Amino acid sequence: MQLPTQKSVQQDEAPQKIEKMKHVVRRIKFESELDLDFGERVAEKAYGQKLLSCIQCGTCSATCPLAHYMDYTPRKIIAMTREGFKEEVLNSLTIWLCASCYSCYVQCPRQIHITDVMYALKREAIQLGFHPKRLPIPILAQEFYKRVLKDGRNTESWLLISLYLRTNPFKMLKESILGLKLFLRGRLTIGKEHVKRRDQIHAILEHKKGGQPL
Amino acid sequence: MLTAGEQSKTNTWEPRIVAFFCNWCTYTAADLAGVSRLRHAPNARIIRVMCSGRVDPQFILDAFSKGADGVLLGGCHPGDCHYMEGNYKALRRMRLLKRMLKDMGIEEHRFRLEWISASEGERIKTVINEMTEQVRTLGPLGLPKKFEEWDTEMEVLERTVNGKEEAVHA
Amino acid sequence: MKYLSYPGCSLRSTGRAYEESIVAVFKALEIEYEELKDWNCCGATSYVSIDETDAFALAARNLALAELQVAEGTINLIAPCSACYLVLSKTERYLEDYPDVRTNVNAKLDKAGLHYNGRVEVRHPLDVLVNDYGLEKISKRVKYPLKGLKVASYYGCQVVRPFAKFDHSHYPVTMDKLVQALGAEPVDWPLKTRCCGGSLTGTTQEAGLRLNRLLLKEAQKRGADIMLTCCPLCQHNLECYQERINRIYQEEIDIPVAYFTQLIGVALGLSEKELGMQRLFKKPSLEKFMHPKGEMAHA
Amino acid sequence: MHNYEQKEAVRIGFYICHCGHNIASIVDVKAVAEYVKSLPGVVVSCEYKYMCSDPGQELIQKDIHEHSLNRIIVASCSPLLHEHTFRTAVEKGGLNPYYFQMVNIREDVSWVHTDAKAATEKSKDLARAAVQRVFHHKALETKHVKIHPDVLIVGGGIAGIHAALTLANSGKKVFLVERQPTIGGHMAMFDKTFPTLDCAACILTPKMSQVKNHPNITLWTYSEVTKVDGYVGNYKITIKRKPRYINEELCVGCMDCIEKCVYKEGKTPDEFNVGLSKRKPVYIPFPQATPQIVLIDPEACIEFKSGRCKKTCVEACDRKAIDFNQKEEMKEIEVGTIILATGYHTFDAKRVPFYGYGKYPNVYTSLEVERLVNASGPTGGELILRDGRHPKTVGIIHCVGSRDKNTNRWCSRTCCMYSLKLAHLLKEHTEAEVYNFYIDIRAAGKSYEEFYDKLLDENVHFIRGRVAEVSDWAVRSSEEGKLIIRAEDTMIGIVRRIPVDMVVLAVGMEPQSDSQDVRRLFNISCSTEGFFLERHPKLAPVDTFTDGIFIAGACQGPKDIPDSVAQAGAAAAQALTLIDTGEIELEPNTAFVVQDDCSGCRTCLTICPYNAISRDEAKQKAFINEALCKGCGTCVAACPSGAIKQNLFEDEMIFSEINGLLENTPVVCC
Repeated sequence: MQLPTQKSVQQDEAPQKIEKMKHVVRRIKFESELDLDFGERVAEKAYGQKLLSCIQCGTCSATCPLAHYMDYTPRKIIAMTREGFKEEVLNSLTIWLCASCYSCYVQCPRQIHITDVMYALKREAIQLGFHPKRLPIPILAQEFYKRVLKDGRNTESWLLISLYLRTNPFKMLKESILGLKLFLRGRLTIGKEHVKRRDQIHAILEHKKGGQPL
Repeated sequence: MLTAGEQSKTNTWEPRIVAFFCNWCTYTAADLAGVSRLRHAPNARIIRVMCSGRVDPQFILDAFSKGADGVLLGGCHPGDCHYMEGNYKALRRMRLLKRMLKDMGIEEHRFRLEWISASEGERIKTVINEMTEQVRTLGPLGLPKKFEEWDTEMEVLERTVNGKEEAVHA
Repeated sequence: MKYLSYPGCSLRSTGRAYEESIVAVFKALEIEYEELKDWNCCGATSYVSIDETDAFALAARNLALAELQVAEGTINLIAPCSACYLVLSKTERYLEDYPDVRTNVNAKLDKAGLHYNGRVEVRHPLDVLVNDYGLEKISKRVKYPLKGLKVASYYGCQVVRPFAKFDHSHYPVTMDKLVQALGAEPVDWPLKTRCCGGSLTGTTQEAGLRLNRLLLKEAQKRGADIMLTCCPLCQHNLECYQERINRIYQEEIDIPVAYFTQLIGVALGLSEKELGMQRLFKKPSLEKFMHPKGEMAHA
Repeated sequence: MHNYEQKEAVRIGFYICHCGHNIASIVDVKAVAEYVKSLPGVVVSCEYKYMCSDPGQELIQKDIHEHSLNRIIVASCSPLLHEHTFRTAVEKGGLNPYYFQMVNIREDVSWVHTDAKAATEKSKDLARAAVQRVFHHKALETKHVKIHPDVLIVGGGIAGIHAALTLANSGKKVFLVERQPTIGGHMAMFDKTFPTLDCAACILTPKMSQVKNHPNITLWTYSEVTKVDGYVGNYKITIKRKPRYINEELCVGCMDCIEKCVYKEGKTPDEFNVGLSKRKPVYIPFPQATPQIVLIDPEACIEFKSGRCKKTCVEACDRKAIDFNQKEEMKEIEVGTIILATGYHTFDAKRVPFYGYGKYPNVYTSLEVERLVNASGPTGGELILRDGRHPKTVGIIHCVGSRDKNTNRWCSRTCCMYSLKLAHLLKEHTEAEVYNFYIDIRAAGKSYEEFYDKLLDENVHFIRGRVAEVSDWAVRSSEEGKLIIRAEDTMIGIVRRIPVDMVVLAVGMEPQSDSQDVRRLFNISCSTEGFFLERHPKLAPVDTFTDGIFIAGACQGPKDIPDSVAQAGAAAAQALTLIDTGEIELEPNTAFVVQDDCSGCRTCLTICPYNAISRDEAKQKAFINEALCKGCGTCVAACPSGAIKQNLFEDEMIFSEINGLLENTPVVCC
């Protein structure tokens, strides 16, 4: 195997850390590819000032019911965030799979608000457009946001319809039997719920697209 | 003679807090805060006494009159006094003093009595920071300046009265 | 004590039976409450993924409205949906703990002519029924003790973590005690608070279904006749996907999933209609466990 | 402005210390020295790298001579650390030590502030206050107190035992007071000790009997200190001896009474075996208990409960040692010094419900396992689980109740090593697969890392990950009937589920539950965690802030046996130093009455906590007994006519300090 010495110099310039060769994958991270303040900025935005005090014990991963499906365990996300692996973190599935069950939040021996950290990372990923285009989870969040912005309340039937339209319209067909069953039992409504004082909602949520990127 | 508060009132005024700490608990706690590098506001100046019971209310009045914007008194927790009950005596005196200060027009938050044990370095930080902010909100007390003003007023008044008397006599 | 209620969006659709049974049970127990006027969505887990201050402000509007509706004292605001309960409690707590949040949120509320002063205490109906009303009083009112019924109480995640004050975050017992008070038998199982995946069943179904499969299987394995929930989303996930789970994973799961308030209603002798039982996919057959109180004495 | 008598012109020497970078990196020491130079009365003002060093002290002494200085101020660290150093230096320079004043600009300034400008200004203010204060200083005489040569040691664990023997061997009389019926403490419960694996009993029991037989040691077990009066050199101690209902003089420890007790089987959980076995109402904690005297537990004994026992024990005792009417007894002793070696408490694993202790029978605490593997333990050293099985797989969970902000923040220091030891013993006893779940392995003692190496070679599994949960939730058939440990293997980055038969919780060390009461009783302080606070973490690790009281062992913080023994030796040496010096210097900060000003109003009489003030009825004046006064100064603050003064803290001194702090422009002193 020939070592691509020439290439590594270039890599230092361009953030391209995974190089596929015939049989092997070369992985390396150069300090210049990192966003070194990322961790501190996330900590600040997530009441997780203690993020930096993580001792990498892995309690969060072990207690997480979704860790089996994550590309990086929550512990790794914390480590990577702290060390400035911004792209990997914001591109990861982990932050979207977090179901906000707060299990890690209550068990963390350093009392890091991990759920809040995940939220901060989700916001960052949405703002910087990092998440995969048709990944339904962030789209659900966005559709939900719009729905409530409009009416002040959420109507589940309409939320699901708009979600499927944006992600996978065929899925709507798949779900239609379930939908029908729910409808027959009066558990899905067509009429939209809304608050009377929609003006108050609009006043509160004035800066719809606001928020500073990290 | 102007106090620092008044000198710098025009530019950036910083609250001045005089803190009387007992040797056994609160002063030790302040040392602990130091050893633990618990950063806090540089506005308090500590005077060490053996016991909070040694603190004569006059010390506090004197501090205010010399230009302090706030006074903090720190002693051991009830039941923990190195001298058995000095802190209770301090508490009794300070309750009375608080009423007096109120009558004198000195705001409540300018004087604070705190029980801080030798292990509570963190508390030193919190209390000093909190108090600095509270006093900052209240603004300068500026008693020396007020004294001067009152003195001038009195002089003027005296002169007017004397002047009138002289006029009567004349 | 009088309560304000905050139904939340889910109780108006998928969770209708939950609201109906709460109304019926509260009425039967003579617990007075009124609905929070013009409440809005709490924001659930989605809002905070977009904008945190907006999320807190949106939730805080409800708290501010509660203060407008009740002029004095501490207001007990009942939020039956776990997500609403968590979001409102969290908002309440963060407003208290983080001065920055308080300032920013009140600035937003200000634009809508509202202000929040910190008088609201967010409560869950489970907490209210067990800790305010009391188990003894409930069991006195029970007409049909559910003798022999084995119940797996499923608390889900957000109702006990991390802002709830009424029970342990991983091993809660409040619902189990309630089940006992109804004459039934609580099943001790280790997954009481393991997450059902929440909205993942709608977005990342593979993961969502697996989580529910584990919960349902374990409850069934431990001999439960019924699973009780206290959250509309948990109920929906656990009940509505059973067929699909059986199909995909070749399982034989067949267990009714009801709201805890429905079970109380049954024991109190309320009608199925009042309790919204007809809205369940799998109506639990409870008749064989219902023994009128007189019979119990002979047993 | 100040009208007080000035006998001679005040000549102040001011020295500001850099303390390396500790002070100088934040405080502009040069500017402060320059500034102080301009203040009235200041003759010398200079800065130096380390004032506490010999050259620093010599600098002061040289200046005293060259410039005829009569007041010295050092601005450096806390007076609690170096006031004594500098006072001694000043005295050696030929000046009364009480003309010295210290300014704290390290703990109180440079270590807690980041704004250099503000820190420098604060230092100037503090320096100015001291300059104004020293004008009022007076020459005082140091008080001396005789030290009673006897020593009280509280706690008969390995630390207390070692300290007692050290002192007794040097010819001092020691009172060793232990709350339990036997000495030996936790160490007596252990099986083997790390890293040498020598048996705990083999090395401890000889020391225990030495204590019992030493002519210089009075051993009082089943006893507690209830009252502490007096001060360094002259403590008066009251000790409560709880009734054993056995005449100690008569009992020879034959245990016939235990055998003949009407209970054929024990019914009460055995404390020594942490509840893993049962004992009778009349019992001896363990075979090597010292003293070898039985005792009766009135909570369990039928005679105490109903008065209708056949009292077969009384019949069995040849020496008629059983005495149901024994009453508790109070002893009063006088000692000069005290060593507290009250030990620790193991963390209650029920506080971490995630690990299932108390819920799943096969979850054990480490202390229980010590008894289980012990040959004299409840199972004779055979590892039988609560459900009767022999474990084939064992998981040891580290850091239970340690390094966790939800319970105890600190590292308990011993758990890693004892977990390794237990892993070894468990493997030796059962040949089970042993998994260690750890966050970090802390093997920082002598030969500890080598012991870790040995364990690795023994093929014990080490999984780096804190366990989130122990449960009986099986998802595979291979997990049925097992306890499942869930942890992330952080080295691999994947969550693992490991089914085991037995879980061992390596519980941490906590302060004794009554450490706050004990602290109050002896008038010492506790650190944030609740362990007794040492005078200085590095330089005075066994001293406390109360003179004459020393601490040793785990009551000061988590410690293993070697460290406890070392500290016990140090505490004994400190006590010996005091005893052999024969006397101790006391701060002359006592109060006195200026007779002319006293109005005889009696206010001070009731206020003194030490009854040091009396009233001369003939003269109608108050009078303070200097020997009784402890120098709190509360009478000074209370005296309506200002007739009482406190040495070192006279009103004028404090007023001038206040004035100095708040005044930027120097006052011209008369």
